[in-house]
Amino acid sequence: MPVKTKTNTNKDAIKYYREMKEVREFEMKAVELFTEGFMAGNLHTSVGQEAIAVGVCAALKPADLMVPTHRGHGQVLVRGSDPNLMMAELCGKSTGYCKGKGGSMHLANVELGILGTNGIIGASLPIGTGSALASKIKGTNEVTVIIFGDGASNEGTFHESLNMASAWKLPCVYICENNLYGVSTDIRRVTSVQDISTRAKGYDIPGVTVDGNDVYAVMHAVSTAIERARRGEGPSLVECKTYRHRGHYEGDPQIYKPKEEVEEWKKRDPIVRLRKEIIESGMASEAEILDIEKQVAAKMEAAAVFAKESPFPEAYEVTTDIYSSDNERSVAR
Amino acid sequence: MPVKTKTNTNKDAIKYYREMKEVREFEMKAVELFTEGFMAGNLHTSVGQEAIAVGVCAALKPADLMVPTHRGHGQVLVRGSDPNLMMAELCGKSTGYCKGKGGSMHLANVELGILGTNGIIGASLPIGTGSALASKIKGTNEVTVIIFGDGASNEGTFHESLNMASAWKLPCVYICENNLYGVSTDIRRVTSVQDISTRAKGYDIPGVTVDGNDVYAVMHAVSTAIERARRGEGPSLVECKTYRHRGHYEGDPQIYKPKEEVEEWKKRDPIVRLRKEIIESGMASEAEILDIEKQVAAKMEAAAVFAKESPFPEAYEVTTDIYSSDNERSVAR
Amino acid sequence: MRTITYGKAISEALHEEMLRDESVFVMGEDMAVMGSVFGLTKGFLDEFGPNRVIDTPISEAGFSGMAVGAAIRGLRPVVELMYVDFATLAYDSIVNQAAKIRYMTGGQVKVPLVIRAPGGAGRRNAAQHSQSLENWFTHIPGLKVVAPATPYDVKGLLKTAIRDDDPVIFIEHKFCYAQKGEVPDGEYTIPFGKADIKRPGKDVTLIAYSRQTNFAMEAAEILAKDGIDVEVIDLRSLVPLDWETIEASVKKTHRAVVVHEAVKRGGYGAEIATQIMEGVFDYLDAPVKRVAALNVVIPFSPTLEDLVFPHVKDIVAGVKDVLR
Amino acid sequence: MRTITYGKAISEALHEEMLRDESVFVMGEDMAVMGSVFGLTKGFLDEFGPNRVIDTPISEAGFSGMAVGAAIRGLRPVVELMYVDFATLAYDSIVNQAAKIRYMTGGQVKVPLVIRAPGGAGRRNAAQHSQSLENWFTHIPGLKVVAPATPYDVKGLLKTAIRDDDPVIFIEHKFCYAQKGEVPDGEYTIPFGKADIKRPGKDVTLIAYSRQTNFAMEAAEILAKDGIDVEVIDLRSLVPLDWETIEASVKKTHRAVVVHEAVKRGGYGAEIATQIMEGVFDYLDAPVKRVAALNVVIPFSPTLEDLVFPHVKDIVAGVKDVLR
Ligand SMILES: Cc1ncc(C[n+]2csc(CCOP(=O)(O)OP(=O)(O)O)c2C)c(N)n1
Ligand SMILES: Cc1ncc(C[n+]2csc(CCOP(=O)(O)OP(=O)(O)O)c2C)c(N)n1
Ligand SMILES: [Mg+2]
Ligand SMILES: [Mg+2]
Repeated sequence: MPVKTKTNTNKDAIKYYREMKEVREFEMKAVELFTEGFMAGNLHTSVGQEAIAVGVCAALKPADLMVPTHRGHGQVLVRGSDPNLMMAELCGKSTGYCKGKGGSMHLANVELGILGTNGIIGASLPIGTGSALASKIKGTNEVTVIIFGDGASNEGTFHESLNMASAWKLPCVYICENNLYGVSTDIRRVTSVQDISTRAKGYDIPGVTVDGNDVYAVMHAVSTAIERARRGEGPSLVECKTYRHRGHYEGDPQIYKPKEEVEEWKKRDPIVRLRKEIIESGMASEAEILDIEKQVAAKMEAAAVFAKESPFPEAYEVTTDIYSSDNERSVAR
Repeated sequence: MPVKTKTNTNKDAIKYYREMKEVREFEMKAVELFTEGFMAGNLHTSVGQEAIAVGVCAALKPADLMVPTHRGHGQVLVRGSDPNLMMAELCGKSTGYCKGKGGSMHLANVELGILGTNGIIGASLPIGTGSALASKIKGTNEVTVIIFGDGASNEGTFHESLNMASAWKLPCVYICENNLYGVSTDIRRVTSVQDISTRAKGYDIPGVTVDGNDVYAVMHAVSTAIERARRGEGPSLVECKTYRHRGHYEGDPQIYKPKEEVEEWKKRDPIVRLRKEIIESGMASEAEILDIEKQVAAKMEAAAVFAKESPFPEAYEVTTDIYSSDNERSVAR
Repeated sequence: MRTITYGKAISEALHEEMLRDESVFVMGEDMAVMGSVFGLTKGFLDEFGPNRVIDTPISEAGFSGMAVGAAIRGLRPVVELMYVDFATLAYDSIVNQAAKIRYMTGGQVKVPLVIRAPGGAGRRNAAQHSQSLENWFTHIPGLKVVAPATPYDVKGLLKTAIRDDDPVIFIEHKFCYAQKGEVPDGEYTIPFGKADIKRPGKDVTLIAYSRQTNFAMEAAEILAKDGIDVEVIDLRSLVPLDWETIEASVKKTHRAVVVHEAVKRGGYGAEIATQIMEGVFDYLDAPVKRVAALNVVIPFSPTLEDLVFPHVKDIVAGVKDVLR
Repeated sequence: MRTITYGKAISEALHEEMLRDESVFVMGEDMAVMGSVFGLTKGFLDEFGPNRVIDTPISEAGFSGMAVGAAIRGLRPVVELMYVDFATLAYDSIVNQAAKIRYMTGGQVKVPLVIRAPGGAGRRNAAQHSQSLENWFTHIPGLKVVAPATPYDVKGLLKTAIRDDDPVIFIEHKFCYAQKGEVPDGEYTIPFGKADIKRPGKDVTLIAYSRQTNFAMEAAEILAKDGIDVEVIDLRSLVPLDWETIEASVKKTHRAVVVHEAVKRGGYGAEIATQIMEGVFDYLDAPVKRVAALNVVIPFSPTLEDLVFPHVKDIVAGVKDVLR
């Protein structure tokens, strides 16, 4: 019952709704471009999981840092990135955040403290933990949130990172988006615990599992963890149970998922759910919601147009940005 | 009170004593050869930790397998290896178990199921877990015991191995020799839990901490874990708290250890302790014990002589054993 | 002869070897229920069961090390790394364990392990999913390294790899999976260390492996129209290396070009070029030419990515260069 | 000039840079309380405190990745891998993260990270603690690779590495730590990509780096007695490479030998040899000669280990070879 939590306000609910909807529209627009051949490579959408991106971002302060997953469009967008520049990046255009060099798997917006999505599962954990170490060394009080999947929790870097963060009380929060699968692999078949949050016990840190399709639940759990981290009491592990509606990547027919499971989870779509709550509780009328939806759709349509119309990088760009100094010579031989 | 456990017999106690003493004598002889310049490289002794090697080996059946640590002389010896061939290996002689190619850090005696000590901390865990997987695939019922240090428990391979072994109920036992330090680093400074066995909770497997200087306690805990593994119920984690008396390697002045701690632990020397128990309880007379000690000393002296008198490998050996087929050509270019 | 894809050829090799030898098993991410992300082990789970077709968690260090352990115990694991780029995570198992255990134990054990991994760029998979890393492995004694280009070769070499008692790094090219070629019906294997002269010629020796072999063949066609008779040698296995075939060819042509998709600096092309210089210096009428990728990180943007690694036209230009 | 050891020179460089710039910190196993297993950071913990002198757990993947994160945040981590052989465990952080993040983000970040690691054989440390692995790193665009031989060079280059905004793989040689050499009192740095002609000569160009530079100098002395005038070039940094110095020398001598302790196959020697062939083929009177380690795993036994990697006599023989 999300709307009943105490910090909830009408304004928040509508903001969250808009944000979730933006993520959904952004990604569905990306799927469209992908299908039409404007985008290539691997496209990992987070359709069905949007509440986590929104809940996490709601808990962050401006100076806080984030290391998103490979399924991180939502996280990058909600944190304040420009959908135009994101979509351009996904299309490999020079106007993208990474000049087209990164693409969907390497979206970064460092100005906003988004240290980069990562194509290597499990790599976000030490990088984010290192960011937290940097805060400790600098003596500043920003917190780093590190987002990763259920599958990533089986990488050795999970263990090493959580151990060091706990031993040294680093200001970070580990957020596991448990969507029950790593590609085709049901996490329960390859994992020794039912809830990833159980693993917190192995590091003597708080671990909690929340409904990842409930934006408030995510926001509260992450806020609690961030506050603890900011007080210098060390990291926490927050597991958000959720489900991805679409394939692991675009083109994945998802033969590995039982039909009933898919149906069951589609009923728990976080966007549908919040929409219903808002309207039923009278926080906004359906017309108002429809209006928001129209705005969001237009914004993402504009992003698509921007991306399509942007130029590809010029050829010389292929050899720039390898090194920050002595680039030419270091690339030459 | 080791002698009071129910499976304890006079014969066992004396056997264990002899084995521990053999390990101690073997290693002190190795130190002697090292100091005299007959041995080079890194020599990691287990002086003070002998009860673990003996307790673990006492729990094994003949077909069981073992993956020892880099501090594994004791484990290799007590399992039944010939001290002559071990000492020769430590001296790099052609008569050694590995023809002198491995040395102290790579002792192996595969005939006895000793799959090899390893110079890479944490590498023994997946290798041993893979041995257990092999047993499962083959449908045979031998168990693999994997021994590693407290420091190794902070490597990612610890996490990955325990997770898979638990998820797949593999027949192995993880035995952590917690001697409180990894080289100079007090494990408590870099580890998020007080007892390594706590980590078992993160894998939903049994975890227990025992006095690693009590050969019976080790033997019982490991036996219980092995029985469980053999029944197909999966792995366990057994932590044996102990202390190394000598440097991490020969030559290490141990400046990082508090004097009182060293003194305190020397009092708990597992060999002195069992000797006292045996004599006090009348299981054997001091004369009998002295006789055993003489035998052991002679055996290790003989090993040293054997090693010294053995030839170094012939030059052609440098290029053999790289590949099992097409060796010459694959080495040539 | 029937025509099948490179992917299907891999699949057949795995299937035949699993039928032939009970000690062979496959393991990796998404190998069982999904039948691998490239569909190479579809149906295997039903046929061989979960003990021999293993879906692992995302734990490359762990499961590669486990494969080493299982190999020492006498099984024949065939491990898939979903992309060769993830070898970084399995690297200790490969380099410090698999490659060295036989030697370190003085020959007490064999390590009959195959690590299959697709490499190669061009699929817009960006920096961490597009590398060609074979020269890391040739530099590690104890490993055999194979990089086939065609369906026929990939099948015969994979079967050899599985039967080989040493650790084999078996590099596939993700762009080749869908590519078709003739493969006979019956059983065959191809020995390691035997290069294939894919096209005989007398003017220039063009040495390639993996996907670049196909580009080299196309380049040779184009050059033939200009009257340049190119001999295309597909190395197939990098370790062991078929030096005799290279030597004979260069002695005949006096000119050589080596092409690979890996970054030029520190790549295997330098090894081949140097061996040619060392071995047949007096026969060379021109320096051996390398055609290889730029020394850059692989960009996502399609227009940039296509500038990074050699295409047919680059090989054509390279060959013309050594004829000047 | 005063004379100090290579180890002391490293220690001074770290100390001076930590004093100079608060964003520099050191991290690794046994760096703080013990002051590193080679004693290089003794006293640092007391002076700079536990935030800047960090004892890590044995978690190479984790702490190397953390260093990448801290570098992106603007700090200057100097990480020690106790042996370069353990780079296998930190490999993803180095290869797929540190080297690529700048490019993948389109230049949004810098990664001012130094990874120090001792390499080299001869200390009877056996297969997993004795390797020379620099060519893995030269093959990864985005990394700079440095391998100094002398106290003077190691100090000046380490200071440069720490101030450099790119990830630097800084390979020390464990055999050099105790070796002494002249080092001035005052502050100095040595630029990357500037080879040092350690001995001018006119008959043969002898190119080396790391400990083999010292062997090369000894070999040159011996050869001088036979009337052979060897020019010894110490590369110092492999990436960037000082091609101009090599080129000028070979144009003068017409003969070149490259020496390194790494395994020959797939090593950096092949890269240098090939670049020489590509660049100055017409000047060469003999093929470039490689003097390098056998393609074997490094054995423990002292008598075997000494057969694996080049010693002075092998370099002497190699030089004589190209003069035949
Ligand atoms: C180290 C590594 N191994 C494997 C992959 C291939 N891969 C990409 S996404 C993925 C699944 C990740 O699962 P999870 O962490 O649960 O995240 P999700 O995709 O479910 O969001 C895999 C195996 C990779 N990118 N990196
Ligand atoms: C991967 C790796 N990292 C570091 C080392 C160097 N090293 C050798 S032994 C050791 C300490 C190991 O500590 P622990 O696991 O507690 O075993 P102990 O030596 O105390 O028996 C270290 C850091 C190594 N050999 N391998
Ligand atoms: Mg998942
Ligand atoms: Mg220890």
